[in-house]
Amino acid sequence: MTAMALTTETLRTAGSRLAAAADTLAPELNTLDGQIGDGDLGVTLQLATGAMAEVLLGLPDDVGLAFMQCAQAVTRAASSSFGTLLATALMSAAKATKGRTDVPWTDIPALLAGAIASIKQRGKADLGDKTVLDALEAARLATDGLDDPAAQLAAADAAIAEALEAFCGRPNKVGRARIWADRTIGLDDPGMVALKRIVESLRG
Amino acid sequence: MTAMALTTETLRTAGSRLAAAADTLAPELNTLDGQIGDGDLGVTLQLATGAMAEVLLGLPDDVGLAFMQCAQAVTRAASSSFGTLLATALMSAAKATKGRTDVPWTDIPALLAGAIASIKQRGKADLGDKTVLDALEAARLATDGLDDPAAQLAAADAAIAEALEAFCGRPNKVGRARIWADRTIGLDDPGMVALKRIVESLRG
Amino acid sequence: MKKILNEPSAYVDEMLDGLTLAHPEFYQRVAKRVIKRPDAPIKGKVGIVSGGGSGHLPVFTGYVGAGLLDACAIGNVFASPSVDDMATAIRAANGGAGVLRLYGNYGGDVMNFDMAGDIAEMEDIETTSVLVADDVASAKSDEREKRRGVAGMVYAYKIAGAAADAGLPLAEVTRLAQKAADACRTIGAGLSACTVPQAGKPTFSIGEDEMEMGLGIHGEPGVWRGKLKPADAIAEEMLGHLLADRPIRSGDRLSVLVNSLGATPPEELYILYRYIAPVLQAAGAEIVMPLVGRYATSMEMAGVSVTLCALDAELEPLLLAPASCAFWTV
Amino acid sequence: MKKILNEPSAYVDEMLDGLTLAHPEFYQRVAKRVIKRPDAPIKGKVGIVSGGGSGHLPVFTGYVGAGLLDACAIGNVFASPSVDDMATAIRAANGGAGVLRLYGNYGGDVMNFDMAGDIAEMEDIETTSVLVADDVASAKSDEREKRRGVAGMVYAYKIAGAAADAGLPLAEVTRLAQKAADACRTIGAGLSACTVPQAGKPTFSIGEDEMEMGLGIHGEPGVWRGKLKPADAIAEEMLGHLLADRPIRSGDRLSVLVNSLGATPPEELYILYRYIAPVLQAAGAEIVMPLVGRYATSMEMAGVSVTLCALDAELEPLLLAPASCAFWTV
Ligand SMILES: Nc1ncnc2c1ncn2[C@@H]1O[C@H](COP(=O)(O)OP(=O)(O)O)[C@@H](O)[C@H]1O
Ligand SMILES: Nc1ncnc2c1ncn2[C@@H]1O[C@H](COP(=O)(O)OP(=O)(O)O)[C@@H](O)[C@H]1O
Ligand SMILES: [Mg+2]
Ligand SMILES: [Mg+2]
Ligand SMILES: [Mg+2]
Ligand SMILES: [Mg+2]
Repeated sequence: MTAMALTTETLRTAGSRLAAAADTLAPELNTLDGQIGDGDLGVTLQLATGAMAEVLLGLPDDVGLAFMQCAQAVTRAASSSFGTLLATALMSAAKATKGRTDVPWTDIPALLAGAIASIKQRGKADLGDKTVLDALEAARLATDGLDDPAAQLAAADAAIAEALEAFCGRPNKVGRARIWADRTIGLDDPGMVALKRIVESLRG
Repeated sequence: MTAMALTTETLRTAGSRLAAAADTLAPELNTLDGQIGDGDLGVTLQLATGAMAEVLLGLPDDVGLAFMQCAQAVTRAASSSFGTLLATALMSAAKATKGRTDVPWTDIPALLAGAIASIKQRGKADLGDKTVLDALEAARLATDGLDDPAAQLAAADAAIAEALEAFCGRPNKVGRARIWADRTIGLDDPGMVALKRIVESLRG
Repeated sequence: MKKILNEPSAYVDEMLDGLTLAHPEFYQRVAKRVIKRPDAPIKGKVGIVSGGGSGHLPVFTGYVGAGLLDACAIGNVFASPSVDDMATAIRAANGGAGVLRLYGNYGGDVMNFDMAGDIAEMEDIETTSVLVADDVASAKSDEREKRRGVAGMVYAYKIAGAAADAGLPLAEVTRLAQKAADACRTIGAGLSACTVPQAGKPTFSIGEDEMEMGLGIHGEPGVWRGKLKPADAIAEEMLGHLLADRPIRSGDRLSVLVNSLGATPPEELYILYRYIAPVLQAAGAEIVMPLVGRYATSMEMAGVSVTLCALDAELEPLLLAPASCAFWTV
Repeated sequence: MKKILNEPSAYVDEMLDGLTLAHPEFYQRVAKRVIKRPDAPIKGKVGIVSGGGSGHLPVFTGYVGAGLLDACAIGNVFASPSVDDMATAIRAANGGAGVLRLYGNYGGDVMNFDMAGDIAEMEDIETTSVLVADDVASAKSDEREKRRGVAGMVYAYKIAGAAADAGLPLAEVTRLAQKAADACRTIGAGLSACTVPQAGKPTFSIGEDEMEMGLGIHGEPGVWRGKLKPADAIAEEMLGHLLADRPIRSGDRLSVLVNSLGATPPEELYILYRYIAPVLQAAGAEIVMPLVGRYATSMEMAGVSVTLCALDAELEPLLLAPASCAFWTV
């Protein structure tokens, strides 16, 4: 993660780290999701990262096309909300980086902004609804102005932790959990926790 | 029952006695049938005698036609084996007495013999299978040679009691009870008991 | 008792009310417990009647329809119809060319239908009778005539119905119905019991992880009861019983019916069919018009039956001929 | 878990194996989890695709057929199909005249089908989408768009399929599908739960004498849970909910679907229909093509749903037009 810019190689490293971590992360995420949803979030993460892992070696140098192949791998494997939203984020990154082989680290907040916008549209959710969106937004704000990947990951990690704390006492407003909104007060949103674990895994 | 011969009036008296007795007899017969069959024998007797009761007043003087109307009433109302066999017996009596308004009491054993033959054919059972047939056969033998209805009923009653005792320790060989033949050893056949109760009711 | 009903004693009559209200184009009430095709009796066509206890829809009444039954007498749940209703059904089916009584081999039904036949005879209606006795679990093959009639009934109805539709005379329709009945072998397997409304409690009890191989459609006891097996093992054993009774000959043309006894969903039937079809094909049979669904049931009983019907050049076109009722269109 | 299956993880794939083996004339596998009509894509005809979780047969895949769906993507039991399979289904249905995505309103399905639509768009396939949201128990009438999609789906499939068959362009097929979806109101009532194979235990538990009014086809909670009522009281309350949402206007022509959620036998459905039909007629409606049976299910769940579909001069002929799949022939 000390390269000068985000390249396809960055995606390979990140992808294999996530795939390696997924089995360890899954039980916690399944349990969290089971309390308010259908308990498949850990499985979804395993399926998504496993499918990505299979395409990593063959990814093209065009970062945009590489993101696109990752997105397609996820759509094949993971059909629960989190998988679809992950694929949506990857597709938005694909559109934003198409034709480039090097993406400067300072572009990360903009890529996150693009992902947030696409996910909002896809999932018809807003910031504040206590979803993975709120964790992404925290990461976007925290990485703004930073140009080193390690610093960005550290800042995102801390910011998501704060967001989790801030949202814990509030109700979930979208997804499966919506129906039981009141029962979600005092519980962390599983998707936000998933993003925290992803960032932690990428930090290594 | 002290008339000179069996007439339609005899059928009316007998029919209404049975209808009156059926509700009292039903529980015992249901319970007996429930031990080895489907527990509907008492209900069947109620349905059959109830349906006969409705046609009694309008019965024609032709004893054969009167028997036939009784048989048809039973076929309308009672579709369990005992009902069908009762209707079969009544139909055989109908055929034997058609065109007559007076049937001498000495014809009773022959009528019983006719009923036994028809039931055998209808139900594909034999004497000795521990069914209502064995009770009818006992009654046929006992009434042979007698020409007074009261004496005939008394003799039939005693003979059926003996038959019940003789068959109690043997297994049922036809009907629903056949599948559980061994479980029927030591139990009275419900259909034989039903005939005993019918004779008792006719004796008054 | 977990059923949607009003008075248990009204179950059958209210069911028939709904059936005839919903599908007047198929079912017409002739008497409280007798249903006929609206166009029956059809002049010059052999009539086909059936009958039996309620609780098996589409069997028996559901199969009244073009190319199938002309009329049907309906009993209480799992009980024989009355002789009187059977006679009424025969009359309703009689278009002057005689009537075939085609039904399952149950003692009460047989006595009553025989008696109804006698009554019809007194009225100068010519009748014949064919009993369906296809349940291989209910008697050994040297006592085939003692077997219970189960889902094979559907093939007998279809083939006899097509024969009558084709204008064949009573003797021919009867011969073909008998041939169809003889061509069928069925075995059932149950996972749960069902409840006769007027009894109010299940007909038998079975453990949470148990199944019963060979059980009848009224819950009659089967070959063994034990731990629930995987689908492929169940299918393998069922086929074993069927093929022991009538082995496959190379070149055989078979129809297969994978039937739900009620609660078992089509998903599970297809899982079974997936195993069954290749086994039959590997043994040299060609499968003709496979049927997968609910064709002969026991209300909410969970379980399945598998029927093999061995066809020949005479039976196959009759099976494939058009027919329609509210439950089945060919 | 009392089900006939092999590995729970193989449930869906083995079910599809069996389905396509049994009915190759209706269903062809395009991918592991994508089924199409053998003759799809049909050049110049608007394609109709659907998709959703397994465990609801005939919904969704079962309705692939002439005059119905062109292709369908299949998810695990009660789970959304993948975006990839949905995109494959869209391609398989695309005969050059565009493709309508017609499916039930569930969050995951909506996100995935939207994304599949984006993919199709990148491939220059024109698509539209119509969501079926007919379950009146799942949201008030001022939030109709939030309602879950249940058995009303069947009417939307039938009507959209007939519109596409008639050669209408995508915009028209889409408008008519939306009109059909809007014309439907459904309410369910459950008596027992069902078991998702991979979960291995029932989705919820309910007392031996209890029912749940308004429950969804995945066992989503309903309006109330309480003691099981008589059939007529259940029917009365269900109609009450439906008619409160859309009162009957004199001269209305309605189709009614009395649907079993799985284990509930047709006998009970007819008992309900017997109550429902006269009530609708007394209120001034004429009943058109009543449907009674298993059209949208939840495996072995006991329970029913009632759907009313309000027809007009445009929808009625489309509902009555011929169609066929392995589960339904019109
Ligand atoms: N519409 C949505 N918009 C944004 N995030 C969502 C949405 N729906 C679900 N999520 C996120 O996904 C997480 C659940 O993912 P997952 O278990 O895959 O969903 P499901 O199994 O309900 O389809 C939630 O905790 C939430 O963070
Ligand atoms: N085939 C038969 N032949 C002679 N008697 C029979 C036959 N079947 C039954 N029975 C008599 O009828 C009695 C049972 O009558 P019922 O309860 O009406 O039968 P089911 O309910 O089994 O149809 C038996 O106890 C026996 O006496
Ligand atoms: Mg989840
Ligand atoms: Mg999920
Ligand atoms: Mg009995
Ligand atoms: Mg009986």
